[in-house]
Amino acid sequence: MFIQQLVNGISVGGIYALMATGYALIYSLLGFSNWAHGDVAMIGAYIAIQSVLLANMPLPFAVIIGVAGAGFFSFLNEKVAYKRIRDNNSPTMFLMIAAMGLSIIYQNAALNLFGSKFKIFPGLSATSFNMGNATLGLLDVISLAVSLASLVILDITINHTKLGLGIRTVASNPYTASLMGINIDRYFSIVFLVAGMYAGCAGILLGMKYTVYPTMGNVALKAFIASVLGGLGSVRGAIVGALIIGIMEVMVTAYLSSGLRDLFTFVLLIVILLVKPSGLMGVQVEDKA
Amino acid sequence: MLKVENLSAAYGAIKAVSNVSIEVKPKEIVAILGANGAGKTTLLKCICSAMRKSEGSILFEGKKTPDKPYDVVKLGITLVPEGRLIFTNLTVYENLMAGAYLCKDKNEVKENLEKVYALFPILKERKNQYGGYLSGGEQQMLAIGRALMIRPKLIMLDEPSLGLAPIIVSQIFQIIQSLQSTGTSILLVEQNAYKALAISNRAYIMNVGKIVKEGTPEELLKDSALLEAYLGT
Amino acid sequence: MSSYLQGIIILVGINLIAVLGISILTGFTRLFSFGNAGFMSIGAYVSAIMTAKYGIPFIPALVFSALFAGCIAYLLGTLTLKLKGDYFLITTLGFGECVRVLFAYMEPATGGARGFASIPHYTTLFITVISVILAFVFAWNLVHSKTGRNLIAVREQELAAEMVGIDTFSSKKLSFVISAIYAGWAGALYSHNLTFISPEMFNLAKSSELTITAVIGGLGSLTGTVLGTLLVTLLPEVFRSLASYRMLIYGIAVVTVIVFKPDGLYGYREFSISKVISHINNIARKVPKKGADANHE
Amino acid sequence: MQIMNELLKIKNLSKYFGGVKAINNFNLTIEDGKTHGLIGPNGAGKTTIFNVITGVYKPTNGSIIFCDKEISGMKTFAIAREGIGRTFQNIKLFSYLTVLENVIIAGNQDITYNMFESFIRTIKFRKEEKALYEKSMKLLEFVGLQDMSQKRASSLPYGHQRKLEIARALALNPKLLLLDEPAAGMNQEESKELVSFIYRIKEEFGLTILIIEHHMDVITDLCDECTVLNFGETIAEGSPAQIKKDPLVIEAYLGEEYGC
Amino acid sequence: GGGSTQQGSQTEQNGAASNESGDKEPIKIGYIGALSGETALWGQAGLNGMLLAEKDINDACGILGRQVKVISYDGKGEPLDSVNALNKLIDQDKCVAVVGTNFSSCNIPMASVADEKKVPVIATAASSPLVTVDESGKLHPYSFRIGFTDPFQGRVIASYAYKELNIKNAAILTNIADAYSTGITQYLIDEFTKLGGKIVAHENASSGDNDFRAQLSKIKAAKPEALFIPWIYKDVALIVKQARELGIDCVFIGADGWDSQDLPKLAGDAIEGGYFCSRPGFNTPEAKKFAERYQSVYKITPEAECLFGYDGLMWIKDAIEREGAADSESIRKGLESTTNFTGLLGKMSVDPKTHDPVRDAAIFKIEGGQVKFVQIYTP
Ligand SMILES: Nc1ncnc2c1ncn2[C@@H]1O[C@H](COP(=O)(O)OP(=O)(O)OP(=O)(O)O)[C@@H](O)[C@H]1O
Ligand SMILES: Nc1ncnc2c1ncn2[C@@H]1O[C@H](COP(=O)(O)OP(=O)(O)OP(=O)(O)O)[C@@H](O)[C@H]1O
Ligand SMILES: CC(C)C[C@H](N)C(=O)O
Ligand SMILES: [Mg+2]
Ligand SMILES: [Mg+2]
Repeated sequence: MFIQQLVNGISVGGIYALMATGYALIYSLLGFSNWAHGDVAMIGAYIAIQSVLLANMPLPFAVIIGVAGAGFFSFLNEKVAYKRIRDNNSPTMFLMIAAMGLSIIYQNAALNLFGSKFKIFPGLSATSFNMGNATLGLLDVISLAVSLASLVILDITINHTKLGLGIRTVASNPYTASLMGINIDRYFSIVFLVAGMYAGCAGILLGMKYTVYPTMGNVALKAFIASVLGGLGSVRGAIVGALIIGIMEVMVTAYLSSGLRDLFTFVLLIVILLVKPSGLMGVQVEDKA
Repeated sequence: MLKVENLSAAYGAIKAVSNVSIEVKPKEIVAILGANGAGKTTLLKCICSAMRKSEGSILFEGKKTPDKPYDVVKLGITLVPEGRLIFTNLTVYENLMAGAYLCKDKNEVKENLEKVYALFPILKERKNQYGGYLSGGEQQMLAIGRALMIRPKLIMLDEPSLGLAPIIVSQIFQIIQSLQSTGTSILLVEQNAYKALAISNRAYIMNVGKIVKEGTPEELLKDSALLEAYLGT
Repeated sequence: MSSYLQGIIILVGINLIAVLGISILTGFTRLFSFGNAGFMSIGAYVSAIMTAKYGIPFIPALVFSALFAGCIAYLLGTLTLKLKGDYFLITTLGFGECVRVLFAYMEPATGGARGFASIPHYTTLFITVISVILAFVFAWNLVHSKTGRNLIAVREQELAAEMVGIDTFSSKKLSFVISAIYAGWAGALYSHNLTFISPEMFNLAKSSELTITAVIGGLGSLTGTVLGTLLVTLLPEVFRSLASYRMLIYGIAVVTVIVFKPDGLYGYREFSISKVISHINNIARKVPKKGADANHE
Repeated sequence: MQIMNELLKIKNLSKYFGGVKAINNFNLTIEDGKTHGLIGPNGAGKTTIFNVITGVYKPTNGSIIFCDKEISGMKTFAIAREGIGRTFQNIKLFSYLTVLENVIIAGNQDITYNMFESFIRTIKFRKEEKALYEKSMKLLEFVGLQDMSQKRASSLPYGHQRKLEIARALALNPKLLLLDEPAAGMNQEESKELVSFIYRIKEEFGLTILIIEHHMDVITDLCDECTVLNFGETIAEGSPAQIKKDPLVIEAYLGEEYGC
Repeated sequence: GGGSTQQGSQTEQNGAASNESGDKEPIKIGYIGALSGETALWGQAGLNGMLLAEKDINDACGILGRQVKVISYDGKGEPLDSVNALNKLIDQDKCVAVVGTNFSSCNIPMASVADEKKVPVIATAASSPLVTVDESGKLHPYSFRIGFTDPFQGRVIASYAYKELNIKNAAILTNIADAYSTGITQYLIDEFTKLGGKIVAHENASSGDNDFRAQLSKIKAAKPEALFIPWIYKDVALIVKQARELGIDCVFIGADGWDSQDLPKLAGDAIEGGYFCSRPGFNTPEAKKFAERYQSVYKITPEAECLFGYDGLMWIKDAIEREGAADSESIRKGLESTTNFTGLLGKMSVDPKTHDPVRDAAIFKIEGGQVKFVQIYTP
């Protein structure tokens, strides 16, 4: 049973991790919590599932369209809302509020457009592997693999390429970055596009594993918690945080109390933050006096 | 090379620069002098499109400058901004590499990096430290070093000597002169009027948003009333 | 007055008290909390239990429950206010969720997830109006005094604030406690207005709604807060018959205000009658002048 | 007590950041009423000393005694309340507030009314608020910013922002004022004005001053004593005139130009 | 989806208005439901059903010669919004009776408002006993319900499982964040253990959870013969799928939260062989015909909730006609004295002491991807 619960935990964590990747990417760039991230994921899932249901598209195509669509909407968020807020020189928290607004818009637009019915991807049988006395779902393996792969790709891109350096300068101070000749608008667009595509991936996998519905993006809250735990802005931290939260939740449910699961999770979070105020892997360069 | 004509700019209702015309010719060092709040910084910001002008035109090599700072920089204009503006959460090395962002030639970047390290050995020592943890003067050196990572046609320096130890200040002025000798034009804003005049070919004196006097250092230094009035003696 | 109208006024009043708390916390101290719905629920449950189960009169229960929420905030703040930005935010969010889980869990005392019914209906229009006036005047006088200036200093530049002798940690804690007291107060009024509460009512969405309202009204402005609350509470009411498009409109409104009115409806300044009068006077003075000019021509 | 005129005494102070020894075994005594200069190359550790004195950083080692009281380890705000005011090398104003509000906030320590009194607006409240307003305006007048009292602090030019920082520090009624490069970004004339201005505030407020500055003329005109720092250690001490002749100082800091 | 039904309802209303023949004021009846949000599916269905009833009544010359007008507001499925909507319906629109909602959490606070304003409210699927009777056992005189209660449902499924399905050891997974789920759980456990059964595992989860494998793994270890899942169908689909994935092969049993056409579609094979209790639904010939009509008007498959909407208004009509007056007080009296009112959902009488309807529960089984009616069952 312990092994099974561990597998369960990793699988739950894997989903959180996938969501957290794109989320952490945006945080690392703009320093704000993109509360619309989960809803972009939801949009991606809907685009994919509608392509299958309405247009009878083969699944792989639908997935590609869904991922691209999510990227597009994320890009749109940047162009329509976030960019203007930055140009206004508003405090970064306004970005977060705008994201909440966007989240409300997306959820309700989805409700009106697609109805409140829950949808499932057709023709997807729950393939799972038996390992001794534990079972592991195929989708779990995929989501974990995708998030680990994305971790490696992002890690290399951000820390070891010129593109990554550009992104980090824009993150650090867009004005100065533009004085270095860096086309900040393009970088913002790229990052939102990529983050949106990650969200799309997460959304589609989530939809395949569970169901597609307008408020499915709310799992992103867990991604938020995971990235805080791992250290905001650190993609690596976000993934580690996600796995910790996933395993923790499952273990508390299994061995302590299913009712008080969230209580334990948050107490753990607070304890970790008290010991490490910027998360497990976060760095905070403070204003020098 | 750079021609600013009848430029005006304002922060909301406050007019910071009005009707300013200046020119920088190739390979020239031009100084802009003036008291606190004269509008010098504002002028430089307008030139690199970091701030919107309300009137006037800015021509670089005969063409109007684009209105995004990053496009202006691509023309070969670099600004060492007031207040250093280094990337605090990037390391010293990364800050310098960011300065070389437009430079495609890897060898040239390497060369420039060595050059900057040679000029400011402390930066080499601290290359893996976060920019934000440098001392004020070290940050200033980093800001200047970052600008030296590429070879622009025109470099604009906004009070480069600010917060530097006297020995480094002298060095900065030497660096500026050596830049000139490699063919770069320089637009220099400085509080240290005498030092600035000593190395510049021409100078403008600004007061309350306007150019009040233009001339060669010799001419300006002769006019003691003028110096008294605007720069203090 | 129709009781529907009365109900709406009471609702605006209750929301206003909770949002004023957020305004002090976020608008004047720049701290974010996603746990204020949690404090509301503490106020709501404590006062409901006191009155319904122990027969304690309303006013003492109201005062006690608000202060109790404040005490919890004091303890929580002592632990977590050292954290910065989103790290603090997440602890408040976690707190809110924990409170919800706990109230659902403490079945015998709170009725659990099924909710707490048969709470006496004590929240009258009169009590609400008095509460709002008290809450507003207190907030106003707080903000326009030494304490308020300390909070603003923390908002603007923490290090500089420390350097002029302001105990930023205590200031933040004070701000947090006051916002919790306001939330608890609003919560208690809420429970005695609705006569039924359940943990689900005080979820994250409620907390974020409070913050959104404060931001829309305008940070750093109490009058802006009033304006924002009126708008956010009344708009959905006006659009009630639009059903499913209602929340869509709300979301669009939020984004529009944030993007096009970055300071909110009335940020960083206060509405004052005298300013309006002088403004009108200015216009009035200009108009005849124009007329006079026209005559000359 | 004869030690009373030792206002600040720093003993064996060290501050390390990982491998960087920003201050190493530093000693300093400032007597009441004196102006003490702190100079040295960039990165020598001057600002770090200010940060340690004001409690922004905890010292790795050593003690700081202010008015006979050990202050190392105390919180920043408490140290400020003991009577140490400071300005910042990288200006840190309450930039969104007006010039006047910046000063008023710093004057908050004068105020003795409690929250309840402010709630019911007692006479005491009104009196103290009025006194604070007047004091702040007077300070602004003193630094010459009275005409800009309603302007947003961030819209002032650099030099004026520095003056505002000084006014704000003064509003705290400090005994010791720490100035971190107050003349940075000022021209010669303005530096001169600054010197006479600092003399005036010293007089008026009976201050002791510790000043970091790279403008040697400011140091020469102002300081009674001077400490030169390099790599976190004192390399020379004495009057400005003595220091300027010190070959070590010339080599490390001043350069030949100054060596007269 | 939601959009098209919205339009449908508007045309219905317009039709009703133009149909107006008599010079008398129409009788205004309110409706509150979640017209937006996650459960809008049910809220909309209830409204649609009620609008069909409105049309039928008005086409047949109204009630006592007066037309009926249905006024609906969105209650978002949230207590506060529902109370506001109720106030608005009573104070502004002068409705004499109100139908809705399907959530206990909304109807409990609405009950006191109804009492205060003396306007009867008929809850649809809200199943907590507290909707009609307060904690001290006092009746809310103006609060009625048309569906059945948690204790009743709990008793039904417990006894059906124990007696008919012969289950002795059962497990429960409860949604502790939900009144409905915790309510049923409590009565279910009481009844099941009273009958002699044993609850071998009782696990909790919360709404919003997507993953139940931690709980299910524990349940699996307890080897139950049946798993009670008193949840709403969306979560049920996830739970049963994950349970089967983990190799739990016992029978699943639920309550009226399962009653949606969507459940077999969402849950697929995993739910095969599952049982739940609910109202009789579309199993009478009348209800079947109604379903066809509904489908042709609204172009969506009907949810059983629409029957509540239809019957709700018809029940009010019945009460008015029996009392001969269309004021709130008469309606209240009429509703309270209902015996053998026959609607689409079958016969129903009201227990005047609790205002709970005395009606039969139906047992359904999911077979071959279809919800199959099994039998009427009374414990
Ligand atoms: N962000 C701003 N908002 C409003 N006014 C501003 C702002 N920045 C500068 N100003 C005003 O514009 C005028 C010109 O300022 P500017 O910074 O260009 O002067 P400067 O010559 O560079 O001065 P300094 O030598 O102090 O750097 C000043 O009067 C200043 O008060
Ligand atoms: N928080 C920190 N973390 C790591 N290193 C630091 C930190 N703060 C300062 N340093 C280092 O300590 C040294 C001393 O810095 P300090 O700011 O005290 O110099 P300074 O004497 O004030 O120089 P300047 O004249 O340039 O302002 C510098 O080399 C700096 O890089
Ligand atoms: C729709 C139903 C599942 C609602 C449930 N009967 C309740 O009382 O809340
Ligand atoms: Mg300037
Ligand atoms: Mg320094």
